[in-house]
Amino acid sequence: FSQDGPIKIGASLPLTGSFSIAGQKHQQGYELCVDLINERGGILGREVELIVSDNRSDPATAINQYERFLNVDGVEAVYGTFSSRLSFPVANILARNGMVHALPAGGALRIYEQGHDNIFYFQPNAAEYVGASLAGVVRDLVPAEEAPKTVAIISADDFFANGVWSGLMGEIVTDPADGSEVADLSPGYLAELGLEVVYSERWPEEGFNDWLNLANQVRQTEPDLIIGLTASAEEAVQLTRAFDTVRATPQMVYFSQGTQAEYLEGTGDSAQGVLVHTSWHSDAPFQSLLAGSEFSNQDFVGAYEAAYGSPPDEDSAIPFAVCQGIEQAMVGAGTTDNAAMGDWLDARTKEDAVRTILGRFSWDDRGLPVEKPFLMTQWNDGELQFIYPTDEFEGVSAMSYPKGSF
Amino acid sequence: MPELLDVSSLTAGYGDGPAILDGAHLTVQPGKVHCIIGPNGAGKSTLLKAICGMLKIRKGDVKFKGESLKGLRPDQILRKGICFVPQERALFPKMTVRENLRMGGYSLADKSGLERAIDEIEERFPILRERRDQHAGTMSGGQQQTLAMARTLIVKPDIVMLDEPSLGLAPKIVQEMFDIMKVMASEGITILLVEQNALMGLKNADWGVVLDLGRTLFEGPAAEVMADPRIQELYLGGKKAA
Amino acid sequence: MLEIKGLCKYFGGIKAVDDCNFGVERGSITALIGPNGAGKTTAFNCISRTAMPTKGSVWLDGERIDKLRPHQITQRGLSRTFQISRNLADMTVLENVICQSRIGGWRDLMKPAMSSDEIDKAMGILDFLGITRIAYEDGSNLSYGQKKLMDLAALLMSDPKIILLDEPAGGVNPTLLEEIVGHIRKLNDQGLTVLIVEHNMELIMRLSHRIVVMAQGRVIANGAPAEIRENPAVLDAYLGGVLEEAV
Amino acid sequence: MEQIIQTLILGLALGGVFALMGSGLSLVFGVMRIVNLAHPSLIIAGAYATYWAFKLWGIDPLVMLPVAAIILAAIGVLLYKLVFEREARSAKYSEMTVLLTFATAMIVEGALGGMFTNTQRVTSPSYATDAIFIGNIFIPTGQLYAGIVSLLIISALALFLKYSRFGNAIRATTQNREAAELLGVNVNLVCIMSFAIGIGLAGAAGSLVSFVFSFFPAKHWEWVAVLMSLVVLGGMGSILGTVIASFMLCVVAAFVGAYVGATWSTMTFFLALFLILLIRPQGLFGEKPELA
Amino acid sequence: MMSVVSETLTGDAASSVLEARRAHNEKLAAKSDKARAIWFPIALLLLLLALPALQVIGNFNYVLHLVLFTACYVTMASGWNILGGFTGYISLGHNVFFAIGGYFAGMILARYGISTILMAPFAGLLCAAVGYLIGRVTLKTRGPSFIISSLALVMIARILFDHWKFVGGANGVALPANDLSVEWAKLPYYYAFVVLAAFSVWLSYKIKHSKFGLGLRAISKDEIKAESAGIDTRTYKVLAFAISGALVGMAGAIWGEYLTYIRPNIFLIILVSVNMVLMCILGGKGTIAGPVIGAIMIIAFNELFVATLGASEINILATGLLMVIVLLFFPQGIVGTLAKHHKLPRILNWD
Ligand SMILES: Nc1ncnc2c1ncn2[C@@H]1O[C@H](COP(=O)(O)OP(=O)(O)OP(=O)(O)O)[C@@H](O)[C@H]1O
Ligand SMILES: Nc1ncnc2c1ncn2[C@@H]1O[C@H](COP(=O)(O)OP(=O)(O)OP(=O)(O)O)[C@@H](O)[C@H]1O
Ligand SMILES: [Mg+2]
Ligand SMILES: [Mg+2]
Repeated sequence: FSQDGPIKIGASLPLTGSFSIAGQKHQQGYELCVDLINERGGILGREVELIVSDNRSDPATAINQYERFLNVDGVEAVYGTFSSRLSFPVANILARNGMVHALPAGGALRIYEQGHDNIFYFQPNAAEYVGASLAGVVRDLVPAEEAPKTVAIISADDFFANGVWSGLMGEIVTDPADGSEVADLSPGYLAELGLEVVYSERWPEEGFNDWLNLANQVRQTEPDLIIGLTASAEEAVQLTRAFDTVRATPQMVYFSQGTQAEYLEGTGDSAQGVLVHTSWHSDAPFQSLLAGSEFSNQDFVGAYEAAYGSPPDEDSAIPFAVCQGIEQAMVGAGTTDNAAMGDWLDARTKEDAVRTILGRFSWDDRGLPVEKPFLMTQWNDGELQFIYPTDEFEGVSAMSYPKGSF
Repeated sequence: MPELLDVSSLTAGYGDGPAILDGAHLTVQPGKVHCIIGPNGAGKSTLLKAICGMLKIRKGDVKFKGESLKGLRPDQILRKGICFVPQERALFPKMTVRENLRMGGYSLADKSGLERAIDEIEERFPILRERRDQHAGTMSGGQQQTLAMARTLIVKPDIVMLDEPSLGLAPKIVQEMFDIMKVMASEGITILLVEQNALMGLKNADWGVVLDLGRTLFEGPAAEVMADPRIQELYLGGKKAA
Repeated sequence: MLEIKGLCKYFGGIKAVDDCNFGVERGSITALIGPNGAGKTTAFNCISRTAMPTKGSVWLDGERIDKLRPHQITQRGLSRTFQISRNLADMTVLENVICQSRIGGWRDLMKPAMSSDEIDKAMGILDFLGITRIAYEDGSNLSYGQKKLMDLAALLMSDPKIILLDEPAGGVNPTLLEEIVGHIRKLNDQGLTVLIVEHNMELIMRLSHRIVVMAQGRVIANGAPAEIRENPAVLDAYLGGVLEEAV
Repeated sequence: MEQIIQTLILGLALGGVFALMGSGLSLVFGVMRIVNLAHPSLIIAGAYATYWAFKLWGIDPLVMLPVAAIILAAIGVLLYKLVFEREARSAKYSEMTVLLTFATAMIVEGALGGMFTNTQRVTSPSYATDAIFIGNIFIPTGQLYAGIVSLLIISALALFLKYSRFGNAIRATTQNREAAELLGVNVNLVCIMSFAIGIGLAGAAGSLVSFVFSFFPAKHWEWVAVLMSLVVLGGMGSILGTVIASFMLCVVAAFVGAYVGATWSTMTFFLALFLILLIRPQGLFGEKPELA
Repeated sequence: MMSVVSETLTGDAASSVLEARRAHNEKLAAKSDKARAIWFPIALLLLLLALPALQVIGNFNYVLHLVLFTACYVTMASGWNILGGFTGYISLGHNVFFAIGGYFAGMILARYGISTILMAPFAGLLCAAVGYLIGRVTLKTRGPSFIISSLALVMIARILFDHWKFVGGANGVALPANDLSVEWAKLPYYYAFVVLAAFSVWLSYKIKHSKFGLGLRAISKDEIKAESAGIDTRTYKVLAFAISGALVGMAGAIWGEYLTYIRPNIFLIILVSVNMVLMCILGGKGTIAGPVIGAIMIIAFNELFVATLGASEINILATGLLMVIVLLFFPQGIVGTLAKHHKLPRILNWD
């Protein structure tokens, strides 16, 4: 590795293709962070140069590009890519090359169960544990006598959504390669809450159009709680509109996607009362470290708005945190040697954590964060309010309940 | 007598391939039946295609009523009064017989006359009335030929160019076809036909042209062409010469 | 040799071929004539199975062939030409001709596309038909008559037992026609059976041993040329007054 | 029973929209032998036009429909001039155009993506999420209006093609370009016009789609195969066939979705396509191929 | 009126035209006779076989990756060419074989640890069998209907694989990586793909110059004529389908292990089949060198784009534009169009 000149860092992102929206926001997150670091004097006294290339949401291209970063561009570190499906193969390549793999997105438990020790997940937890926040909301925020009794759960057949489903329904996660058990999640969050599943259905990842039919099926079972695990905010829009059309009247609605501004635009008033989990919220008062100085979540929101003219969402915040993590690892290890960086990250504890705008991170052996719950938000009066957990910080809004009609 | 159509030292070919026609010439007089004969691949069809604008003229010129036709599109040439029935029966296979006839009158300004003209034609060729709603592509070979011929009668052009009109027709119909041509000629329509049924063609024509290797070799009154022993031997099956 | 029994082909309401019966004797030249739309081409299509007969059966050498697929019929020695010539564009005339093949079995498949024997044979046929000069021409860039000749050449390539010719003379120059007639005769002498559809009466009368006359899908007469010439039904339906002139 | 009727209604409602989306495709194939794989991407272009008109000026999608049709028709003319005109005389036209339209689809997608990003959009006129309730059974108004409008457009078009002089010229040109030219048809003009009509239909369909489905530039890949199945099932080039196939398949898909599983409802289209190829390769209303 | 004999039938006029004609024909004949440059592909192959020696002096994984990737697509495009180029049936669904090969060999690797390189021939056989069955149905249709049926095939395969729990459904299966060190880890796949690519080029050559190939070409022009010329069109085309499927399947088998991950979304996306088609069209459909040149060009083009423009929607736009331009100006592909104008460099004439 060359020790002078800028520190090159590569990131292959799905800037086009099915993940392009998230991919582009990730690029903004990385770029903003690198710019801010450079403004503050770089890392280890060296400028940082970010190389982003487009993998078109295609795994082969993603591999190719990380290969190129390492062989041709001579990068000293990499940032992870977006989504589980791209991260799976990328994880292998990076492990083989001994690179620290900081993932912004890739919630599938199986990625971490493969035994790579260079991998670090920069979100609250694997998809399988997302349901915990919903369970918390039902347990803590809804009066026992009004609590929902029945639930309809519908889901996209998507990596992340399937993971959430497994947790909620208490499935055994197996590795299809050899049929071995990865995790046993039974009885599942829904069973723990004593909810009766009156309807469950999955729709295919691509080409599904029959939303009204699906919504009608749900309506017929008259569930108190509707859980919609969509693959994208857009599917959440479709579902919401369909529920509106069929005049469904649940007490509570939870979607796995839908924090984005696009969701509100597509649904308008129907969004009222919809719960969505998130890794990040602009109101969360996290204090973090950037280039050695304190940098709060609010600073991030401000910097982002100044740079791009619109408020950020989690798809930009998470990569920002990844970038912070790599920076702190380099500084902490005092070198850009990836083995040392990996050791440093491994050594983090709850007290001596990596500090990012998503909060503090330390990891277990698998590379999953320790004790980090997801946040729960709710659309209220056209605003995404942060409602759970209630005990961690100030500024938590009250949940509106029940939802009633769309 | 003024020349209606004058083809002089014409060179033409397909795409950028070799010149198929190489110095062909032809003069056409109004109200007469002209018959072009020649062996297969001589360039007869190519000549007609060049005249009607389907092929680019490389050298030489085609003058119609003293006006050059060079560079005009087929539909423009048609409107000037030259109508062409190619050898590969230019029908619309998936349209009905009647629609095909109606398309025959596409270029007519006078729409009211169209239905009348079609009726007249159906009168003349009963099979077309009978098969009015059949798709043209499913008609028998001869029926298609009949339809293609009949369709030109709608336009009433100055010149009709027919590429082997007798092809695939039963003897009875062939005779009828030539009779119709004579009637047309007597109505002042000039006819230019290519025939492999050469004797029959020449017998019914006023003027004969022999084309070979892309050039005009003989031109003269049909009877004289027919009588020439060399032509008989080379192009007419040589029966009488032998 | 070839036997057509009760053959019918209906297109909706149109009875193109309607209960048609006739046979072709081995070694004969049989002509099939009839007015336009009589059903001759359709009968050919049914025999070579490019069309599915509605009813009836076709027998070749005692074997029923109307359930076979077209290539199987060709491989049994029955080949045909099309009234409107079909040719393979982007392939040379030589390839067009050599394509007409009788492949023995699997192993033949991997043999070279054109062996020199085949090329010699094909060139011989092209030469005979006077179209050697277009041997390397694209099969679709031919004049009408040349296409007909190419079809004929292809037919001869596969050494058939019986050939069905649909208007082989249409559009062919009279001089050349004489030669083709001569050649068909010669092949016939060597034992090739021929079934021919033609409107050129003079040629038919000269060439054929037997004439089958169709009209409106039915066989209306069947006999030696001399008989047919006298048959008033035929005269009326088909020849009009042209007969005397033609013969 | 109630549920069966409800499912039927939902199937039919969706069928109406697909009918218009498919019929433009069918038309362009029927008259021009172009398998326009770019059709769905142009539908999306139409949807974007409608979306922006709605968002910026609050113009109702149904009002915007003719405008979108005209805009897209103009784009169609441009496309034809730039891309398809050169190839129109080639013998391999039909096959070539599959690839050309495929490429066009990518260009349209890329251009739309560049202009409007890949964010999913949808217009929300009030009727889009409304429904007429009859007892417990509902008819979604958005899809109801879309279906009615699409059937009106399709019928008008079918009549025009069948009976007008120009319609005849279009069909004639498709079947035998040279012959049409020899009969005095300005074939180039005819081609441009019919292409414009076909693409105009995509624009119209786009307006309807804008409030029925959400869309983004790459969405068209999802539709291509579905629309193509409709067209093949109906018989290539038969507009009536396409319309009937859309209603049929959408109803079947709705029942499959309701009683078998949502995952399998999209499968309906493709399985139907295979079944039809197996037993009736020419589709419902197509012409039988020459060789059985 | 006098008989106007404008020109007598002297030999001169006739023979000069004949002469021109003959010259033209000879030119055409020369085209097919021109000694083809077999040495070139062989030299290329040898060069590629020696290339990994570079690893001794440094890490050239990226170069190896590109060659390997290209070889994978050469295999697939050549395979596709047998159906699409020779037989004229444009299939947009050939990635189904890619998936079947990948899953078959991949699952065997995951469960029994047998390398996909060893299983590739069997994956090929499986794909041939599947191709045979599918071909029996879809090859009944022709032209556009066939293209669409092939699209539908992908969609069906996609839905089936997405819901097949045994192979991990839409989430896919992670495969074990081999335990060679970084420098040598790619080598098995590299050689496998280079050999496979060479094999498919050789096979297309063999087929093209056989009776079978002639039959396929006849089918692509006029099926009815071919059938009545005695060619068993149904068997021929189904066979072509099976063979081309087998080649693509073999590529898929190894590809899965190379990626260490199989998932429907890797194999069954339209981009994969489009690439195959585009490569053949760009290089020259129905030629031997075409798919090779096409594959090299498309992959080089992709790399160039990613490297220079970074990325954006411009990628898609540019690919589309490239495709249009090629189709309009090289309708028969680079090899085909150059050959037609007699400008094909000898080293590219492999036919
Ligand atoms: N589309 C074409 N492209 C290239 N060459 C062609 C094409 N059509 C015909 N030719 C060539 O042009 C020459 C003349 O063809 P043309 O059709 O004019 O002959 P013809 O005199 O009409 O013959 P026939 O009596 O057989 O119809 C032939 O040698 C043929 O090979
Ligand atoms: N596909 C079809 N659909 C409907 N009618 C058809 C079809 N094919 C042929 N016909 C009709 O069947 C009849 C017989 O046609 P056929 O082609 O066999 O006649 P032919 O005896 O060969 O006549 P010609 O001497 O004119 O070639 C004709 O009336 C024709 O219109
Ligand atoms: Mg001719
Ligand atoms: Mg006939």
